[in-house]
Formats: sequence, structure tokens, C-alpha cells
Amino acid sequence: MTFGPSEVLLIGAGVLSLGILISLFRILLGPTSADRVVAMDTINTLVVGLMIALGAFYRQVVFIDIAIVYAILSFVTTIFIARYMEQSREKGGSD
Amino acid sequence: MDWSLLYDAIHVVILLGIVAASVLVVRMKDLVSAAVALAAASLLLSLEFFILQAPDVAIAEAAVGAGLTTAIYIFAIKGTRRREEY
Amino acid sequence: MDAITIAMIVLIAISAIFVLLGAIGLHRFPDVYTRLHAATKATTFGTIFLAVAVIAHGVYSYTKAGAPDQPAYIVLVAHTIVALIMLLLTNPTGAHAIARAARRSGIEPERAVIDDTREVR
Amino acid sequence: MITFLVLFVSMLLLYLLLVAGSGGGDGLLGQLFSYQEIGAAIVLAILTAAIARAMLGKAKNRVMNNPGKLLKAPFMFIVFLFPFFYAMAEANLDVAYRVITGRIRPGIVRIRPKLKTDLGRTMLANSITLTPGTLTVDIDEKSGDLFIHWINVKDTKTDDERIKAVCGSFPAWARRVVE
Repeated sequence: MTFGPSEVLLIGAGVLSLGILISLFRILLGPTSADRVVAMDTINTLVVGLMIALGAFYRQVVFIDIAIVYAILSFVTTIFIARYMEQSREKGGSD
Repeated sequence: MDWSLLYDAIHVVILLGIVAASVLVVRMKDLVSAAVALAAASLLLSLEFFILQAPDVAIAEAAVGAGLTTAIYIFAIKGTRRREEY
Repeated sequence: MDAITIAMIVLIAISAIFVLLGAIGLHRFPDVYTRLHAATKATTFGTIFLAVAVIAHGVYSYTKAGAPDQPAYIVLVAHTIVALIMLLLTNPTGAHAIARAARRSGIEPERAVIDDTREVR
Repeated sequence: MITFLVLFVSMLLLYLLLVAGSGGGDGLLGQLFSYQEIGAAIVLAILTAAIARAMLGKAKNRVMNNPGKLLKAPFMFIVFLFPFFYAMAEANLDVAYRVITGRIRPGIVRIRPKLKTDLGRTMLANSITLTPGTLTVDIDEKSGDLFIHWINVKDTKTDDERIKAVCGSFPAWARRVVE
């Protein structure tokens, strides 16, 4: 058993995946759809962080490129849903 | 303590998240909330491909799943009523 | 345990604390706007510290590695910096878009003591 | 022309950052870039700048028309990063305190920062979103007023006091960097 930088990165990745699991409960509970979009945006940020941590853990550079692509594309999704909610002008329903 | 156990634990957490988000997609009555849950499921699926060390599939899933399908679903929801009734 | 391990433990501990606080804040606050405060600020700050830990790891490994392995660590550090810049540009913009969409679709801020947007529309 | 040059330099820097580590030489400088990549970077940056110039030249960004300010802006931006990161750390400790205790007093206030350019307003809005207890909700596009959600409203009398309480010295910094 060794304890070096790789193991520390793995622990950080574990904490981030715990944060993803906690945020998923807000998608389940959230009274309005805006709450769910907030939870999805949080998960996006955490997934980018997890990709950076695991990319350094694997020591392969291709994996960090995925994080860059992912950060840009998830932003497009968030903006798209926000534009739709802005135009629809009705109260977000509860479930 | 064996560190590969923690690696497997992350893997299991991501898989549980995919299952939970997919169940939410079916159960939601509000269509925009269902689209958001579908986006969450597909981004966790992209992370799963990442952990299985398939970078090309992960990029394709991120582009198609997180970017394109959500936009198409929102376009489709624009043409319907927002709430599902049955 | 050498110096780089201790430095990374400190950086990743800070990042873990803020990420968990952001995720818990999603459940402790009453409405969309206050949840956005917890979600954007705390998780962005946590991810910055995680990226700084990865950059420190890359720089340290560059000084230790032999000549044929060194370019891989330069690429690692440069691409982590690009990912961090993208995150810092897109995160506040996305939060602002969500807040504006929520206000224009008619969600009232809960327990608000003052609301200047009400007199505009 | 100046828009073209700004786009060219920024695209060149982005491409070079993405291909760092492609050289085959010895030492840090020898390993950074190969000649082929630098040539490709120049060609692609010229193409990108020529295509994107028509789109970005329309914005009301007056800093683009003033070469002296333009050369000063990157240095001022780097100096701005230090107070910005201090305020960001303060913001996160504040949010952490409010998550733990649950003590909030939210509200949406209207402030008038008197910035003229689009770039300055964007920078101020993004800085406000990342710093103590405030979040930009909406913008009045004609007058440049910002609507800000404030997690812990303090009572203020005049407009200047309110701007000071919401965003500290950021309007002055934004004016210094891009106007």
C-alpha cells in the first residue's frame, strides 16, 4: 500500500461523486423546474472537476480534452433551457 | 486499505445516479423537468464512458447527449402543452 | 510522505469542503436565487482548488520525470489551465441566465425584504 | 483593423496554449512548440479573425478603438485578479457561514454603476456573480442598471452607499480596465 498524489486525487474524485449524488436529490425534490436546472448546472460543474481529477489520475492527456469540450457543451444546454423558460412565461409546475 | 475499492465505489455511485435519473425521466409530469433529468442522465452516462476509459465515445456522448438531444427535446416541447395529463 | 503529497492533501481538502457545502446548500436554502448562490460560488471555488492541485502535481512530475516523458506533463498543465478558464467564463454566465429566466417566468424570491424588479413589470 | 488584431492575438494565444508540448527539443523552451505548429497557428488565427471580425465589430466596445487603452488593458486585468481572488475567497467563506447557520435576509435591489461599454458591463456582472453574497439577475439594457439578488440586505440611504455595499470597488476597476 502506498499513499501518494494519485491516491489523494482519487479521494477528491470520491468526494465530487458524493456531491453529484446529493445534487441528484434536488432534481428529484425541486418544486419548480428552475430548481432542477440549478441542480443540473451544479452537476455539470462537478462532472468537469471529476474529469480533470480522473484525467490526472490516469496520466493521459486525452481525458482532460474531454473536460474542455464538456465545459463548453454543457453551457450550451443550460443557456438553451434558460431561453425556453424565459419565453414560456408560465409558472414552473410542481410534480 | 485497498485503494481500488474507492475506485469501484465511484463507479457504483455514477451507475446508481444513471439509474435514478432515468427513473425520474419516466416519472416526471412536467416536460421541461423531464428534459432536465434526461440531460443529467446523459451527462452521467458520458462520465461512465470516461471511467471505462473510452475517450472517443465519451466525447461523442457529451456532444450528442448533453448538447444536441436536449435542444431537440426543448424544440419539441415548444410545440406541445407543457404539462402531461393522464 | 513527501512535500507534494501534503500540499495536495491541503488543496483537495479545501476543495472537498467547499464542494460538499455547495451540494448541501442546495438543500438548506428556500428558493431558486439563494440556491444559485450556494451552487455557483461554492462549487466553482472548489473546482478551482482541485485544478490547482492537478497543476501542482503536473509541475512536480515535470521536474521529476525523465526527458522522454516531460512533454506529456506540459500538455497536462496547459490543458488544465484551458479547462479552468472555460469554467470561469461559463459558470457565472450560466447562473445569470438561470436567474433571469426564473425572474421572467414569474418565480418570486421567497422571504424577500425588498424587491425592485416588481415595480418595473 | 484593431478588432482584427485583437482577435488575431487572442486566437493565436489560445491555439498555442492548446498545442504546448509539441516540440521535440531539449529543456523547457525546446519542448514547448514545434515550427509546424507555430505556422499552422498563424494561418488559422488569420482565418478565424477574418471570419469573426464582422460579428464582433458591431458591439459598443469603445476600448477597441483606443490603442493606448488597448495595450494597457491586459496588464490592468492581471492586477485586477488579486483583489478579485481576495473577494472571491471572502464570498465563499460567507456562503459557507450561511449554509451552516441558515441565517439569510434576501432581496433584489437595483443599482446604477454608470458604465458605458458592453464589455465593462459584462465584466462587472460576472465579477458581481462570483463575489460576496450577490448575484446579477437582470439588466436594463437602455440605462445599464443592474438588478442584483442580495443574500443579506443591509439598509443603505443613498445610491453611492448601496453601490459601495453591493460590489465594493469593482465598478472603478472595470472602468480602469476597459474604459
